[in-house]
Amino acid sequence: MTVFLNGQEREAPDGVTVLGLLETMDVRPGRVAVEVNGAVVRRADYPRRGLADRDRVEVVHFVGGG
Amino acid sequence: MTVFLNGQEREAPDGVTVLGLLETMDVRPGRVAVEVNGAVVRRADYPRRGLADRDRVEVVHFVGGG
Amino acid sequence: MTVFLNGQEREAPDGVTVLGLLETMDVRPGRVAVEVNGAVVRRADYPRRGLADRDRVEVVHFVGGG
Amino acid sequence: MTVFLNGQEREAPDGVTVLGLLETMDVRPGRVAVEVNGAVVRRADYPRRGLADRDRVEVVHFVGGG
Amino acid sequence: MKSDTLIIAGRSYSSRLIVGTGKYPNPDIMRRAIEASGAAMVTVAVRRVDLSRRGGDAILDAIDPKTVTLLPNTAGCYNAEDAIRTARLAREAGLSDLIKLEVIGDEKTLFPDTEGLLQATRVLVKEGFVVLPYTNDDLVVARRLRDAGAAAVMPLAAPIGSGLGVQNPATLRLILEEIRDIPVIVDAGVGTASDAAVVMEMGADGVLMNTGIAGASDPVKMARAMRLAIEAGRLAYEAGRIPRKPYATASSPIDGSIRRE
Amino acid sequence: MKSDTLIIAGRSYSSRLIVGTGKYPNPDIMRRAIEASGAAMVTVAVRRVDLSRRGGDAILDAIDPKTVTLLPNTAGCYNAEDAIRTARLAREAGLSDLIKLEVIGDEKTLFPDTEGLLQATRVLVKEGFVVLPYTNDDLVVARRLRDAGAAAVMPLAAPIGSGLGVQNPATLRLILEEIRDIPVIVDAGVGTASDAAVVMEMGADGVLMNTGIAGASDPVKMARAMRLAIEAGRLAYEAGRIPRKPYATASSPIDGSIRRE
Amino acid sequence: MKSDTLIIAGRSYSSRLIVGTGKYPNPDIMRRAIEASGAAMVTVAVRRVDLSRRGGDAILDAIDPKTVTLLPNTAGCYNAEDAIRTARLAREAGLSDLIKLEVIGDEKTLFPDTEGLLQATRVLVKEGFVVLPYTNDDLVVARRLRDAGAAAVMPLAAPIGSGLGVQNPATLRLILEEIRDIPVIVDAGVGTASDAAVVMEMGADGVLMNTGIAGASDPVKMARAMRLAIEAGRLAYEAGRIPRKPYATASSPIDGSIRRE
Amino acid sequence: MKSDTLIIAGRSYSSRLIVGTGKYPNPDIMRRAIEASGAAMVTVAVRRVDLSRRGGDAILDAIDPKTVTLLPNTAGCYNAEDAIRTARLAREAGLSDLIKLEVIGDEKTLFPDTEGLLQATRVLVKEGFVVLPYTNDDLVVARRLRDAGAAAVMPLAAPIGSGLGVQNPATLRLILEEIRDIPVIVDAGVGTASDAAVVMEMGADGVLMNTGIAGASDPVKMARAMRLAIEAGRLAYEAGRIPRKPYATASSPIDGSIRRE
Repeated sequence: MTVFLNGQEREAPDGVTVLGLLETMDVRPGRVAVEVNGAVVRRADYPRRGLADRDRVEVVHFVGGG
Repeated sequence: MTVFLNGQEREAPDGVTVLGLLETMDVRPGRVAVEVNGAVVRRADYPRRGLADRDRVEVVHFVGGG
Repeated sequence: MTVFLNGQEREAPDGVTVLGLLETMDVRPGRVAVEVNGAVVRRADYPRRGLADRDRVEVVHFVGGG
Repeated sequence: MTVFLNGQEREAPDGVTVLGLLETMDVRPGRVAVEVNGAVVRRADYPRRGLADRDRVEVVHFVGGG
Repeated sequence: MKSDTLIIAGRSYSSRLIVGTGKYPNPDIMRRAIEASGAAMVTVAVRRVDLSRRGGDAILDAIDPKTVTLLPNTAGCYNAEDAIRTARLAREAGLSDLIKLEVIGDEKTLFPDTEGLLQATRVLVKEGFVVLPYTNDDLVVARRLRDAGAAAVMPLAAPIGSGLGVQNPATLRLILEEIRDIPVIVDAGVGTASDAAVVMEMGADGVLMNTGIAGASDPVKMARAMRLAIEAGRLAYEAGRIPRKPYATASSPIDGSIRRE
Repeated sequence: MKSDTLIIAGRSYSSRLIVGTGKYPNPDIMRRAIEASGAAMVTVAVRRVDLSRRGGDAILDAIDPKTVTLLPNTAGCYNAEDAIRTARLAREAGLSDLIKLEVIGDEKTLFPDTEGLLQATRVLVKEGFVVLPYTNDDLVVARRLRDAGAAAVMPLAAPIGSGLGVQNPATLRLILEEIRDIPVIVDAGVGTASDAAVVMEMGADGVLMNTGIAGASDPVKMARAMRLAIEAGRLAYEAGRIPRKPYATASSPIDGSIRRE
Repeated sequence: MKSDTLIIAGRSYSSRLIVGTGKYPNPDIMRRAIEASGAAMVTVAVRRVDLSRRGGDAILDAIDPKTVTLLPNTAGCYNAEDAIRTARLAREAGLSDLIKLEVIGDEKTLFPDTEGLLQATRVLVKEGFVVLPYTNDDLVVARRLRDAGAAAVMPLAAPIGSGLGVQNPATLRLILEEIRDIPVIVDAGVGTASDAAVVMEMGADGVLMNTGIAGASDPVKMARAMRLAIEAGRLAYEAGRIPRKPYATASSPIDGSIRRE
Repeated sequence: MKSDTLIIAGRSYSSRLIVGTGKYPNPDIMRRAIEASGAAMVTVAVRRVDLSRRGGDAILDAIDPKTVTLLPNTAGCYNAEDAIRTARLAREAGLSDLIKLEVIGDEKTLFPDTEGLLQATRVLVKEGFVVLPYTNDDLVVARRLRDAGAAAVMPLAAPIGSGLGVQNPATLRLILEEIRDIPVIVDAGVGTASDAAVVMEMGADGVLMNTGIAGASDPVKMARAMRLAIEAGRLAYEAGRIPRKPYATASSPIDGSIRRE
């Protein structure tokens, strides 16, 4: 299936979870926040929140800013 | 009947028109604007616009201002 | 004889020295400076610098200032 | 003989007057002022004021300025 | 002369100065001050007829609406609804769709409530008014007023009646850079002639003032001063001033002066 | 009209604006700018006749000393002696005892050497000159120039040609408070119309400028702007401006406006 | 020491200075500058993880959230909706409900969109956020933000990164007079130490800055300068400055000096 | 630390702040304020011993000349002669050749008489004094003082005791650019901490003040504020501030923020 990850189209295994997606990205889950289709996903839900085809996923973290 | 003219309670003949009310006030109709219950009354309508008991009537004109 | 001490006329013993004058004023010599007729008298000279009639003597010290 | 005219060395006929010098320069006397050796020469004196060897002559006029 | 023409909603006015009619010592001084100001447009307020004092149409006795254009205001309105009602009454009392829109947000400073101002502007533009909103120096608000259909934006220089002159030239300049399709008229805070000149030199299209003239010791003379200052400021803007430099530049020639050797 | 009259050494001039004649793009623009400025007095510099370029009395071809009074300056002089010699030559070349006295103390800023200025003033006053000294904003020096017999004091607003406007209003105000028997003419640093108005509103008797006009993109238009600004500033000074207040004061009546109940 | 404590939403911070983490030459200089600044709270931005550059959690490697409080911002959001989404993500990524709320209305000036800001504040306060809104110097908006439940108001001194210092002291002063129950923290525009001191002397509760430190030639030294300036400004505010006077007052005694007779 | 060291005539002082000893509520507050200021040099005035009040050497009871250097002044002298006499007496009363030279030219403003100041400087330098002249912001005079052998120049920021802060940054900057071989110490007119920081950021070597501290509601707290402000200003000067820009520059990254599509 296809998800839109940070605005870019990506292939992902069917039924992958948020945690699964983060792992394929080499991202440490403890330092990011995730939004699926405009709604925040709580960190505790990453292992069980499954993604569907064409979901829009945003993975953000803190960077330097003023 | 009673009307509220510029915020003050006033006795007025039953069924008086806007024009009639202005005349009792010695006000020249050409230089004022009139609102009844929050809606402007066009000048041409003064002779035929009748007032009802407890109507709120505002009669305003131009004064010096910046 | 008469000396003008800080602008005021004063009686002083004939031939009094600067040191003598300071002593009559209860002034500690170590913290003042003295001018006689417009010329500074060095501290070491106080005991031997005699005054003459109508000499103008200024005795100054440090006060708070900006 | 030699005069220093506005800082430049110049040959001039022996005994030339200020007026004569101005004429050789094509300068209208009415619009200039002349100084010889640091002293102003009045306009009326131009015809009779003779110059001597090595005199320093300044001829000035008005120009635009603020 | 082009320098003096102010165009609002397609109509030309022969002066860049708009003056108020409040707070003059008496109607005669007001009339003479307006004349001396050269203003082609004057503001008036809308107020309840005073029923205890019969007659009293003083302002229209003193001002002939055939010679100057009346610009009614909504002064004293503290929310969009009151301002809208007042604007509608003003249109009925007057002769045109012009309205100087004020929605005030604070009693002490008379600063605008820009949320209410935008709201009222949107309503009144739809109703066909030529809306001239009194606003602050907020560029984002100015742009929204323009986009909402305002016929001009009228940022303040300083609080109404304060006489402080332009308090924030930087923000005013940003508005003047951005709003180019409708006039920017500086409204409020001008205290003296140079304040008006400064505003015009920045490229403002006009100035609206009341207290600066009416409250002067000699209002008629100050009115004339303001007229000249606005012309002077506009001409200077058009003439292109010299750049500012930290050091001097001689105005007389460097060479050829008399020096001891 | 009284507002426009400047009196120096007992003689009246019909304008409070004195303009320089340096740095114009060409003589025609200069002539038209002077006319547009309304100036009754113009400054000129004294320089050696250029022997290589025959003729070239341009300044007196462009300006008719019958219609405007010439005010020669000692620009370029860096000590009292040079300034005194230049003043004497100027008197001989010209028609009057007027001299704008400059003794410059620094090449980069053209700030005056006030020690030399006082010295030269004392000498020239004794020789019957009407001395108009270009000085800085030092109150103590201004008073000494006055006491030495100067016919006016001419403090700078900012460096010559800098266009910065009044850099220190406080010190200029002190001079204007103190020097009341002879004119105070602000000389140098005016960059645009409002700068001139500001100076006049502070109570200055006149303004002398050159670069602000000559260096503008359109000198003739700027000359007119300056003329109007000086009139405006003087009128505002005479009219008595409103006081500055930190808060607002309504210009429309407080009571009688339309409000929701 | 009381002078140094800033209280936001009931929690005390040991410094009145909040610093940003953007634009430093490198993480080491950032870390040393933050330390030199003494800040107890630092801002961070929320951005998409860069999928092409694995790792790269630089900011949390350089800053230990146990020693300083992180204040995430919504920089880059041009409408209420984006700001709200960003705030929610920030809360999830971070450890607290603190959010520095920015709703930008203009790209060139980064001035706030106050309509959107009010809207987002109302939503986020209901969701339990501690909202610190970046706003302009509009008193009416400041009051509404307070009334909407903001934990502080953070008016700008000047455009973000401009280094211009307080552009309109009068309007800032009005906000400081009016908003007394929650902190007023000046956010943006501080260019150098004295700018920060000026703000504190006016009675501001704190200052937030980024570019002023990060962009200095020596950020660590400037961080220390800012820390001292904020302490100095606060102490001066508390100490009660002398009144301004137009004339002098001697600091040494008038009488008893040596004078020629 | 180098930032804090002021060198005058080859001798190092551990603070860039010099404070006066006049006008404190009482000697104890003065002592504590001086301590809080960190000053290494304090000014004192020279006055006639009061013959009617025996004793009364208050100033030397309160200040220990072993811990701070005394800098006697010639305050109250209105001509070179009085100032020279006072300086000679001060040297005899004190322990060093240091003299803060004042020759006052005007009672209301206490502005210096620069002619007299130059004259007295020349005499005293020849007699071996370390002359620190209080002068105005006249670049030409500052250079002559330097050339006459002054150990520093001490231009005013504003009138003594006025608390107005730097009135003319442009002229002060010119002096700081020009006088590089001896210290420039700003003397007089500093009203609050930010005024001191501003001066130091311009590159001044030190600040001398009295009323700003002694006249504050809490002199000890203000003394500490001034100390920090001077350190802050100096550090900011050394750290190299960011340039001023008319528009904004984002401090958070432009890309990667959350946006509606």
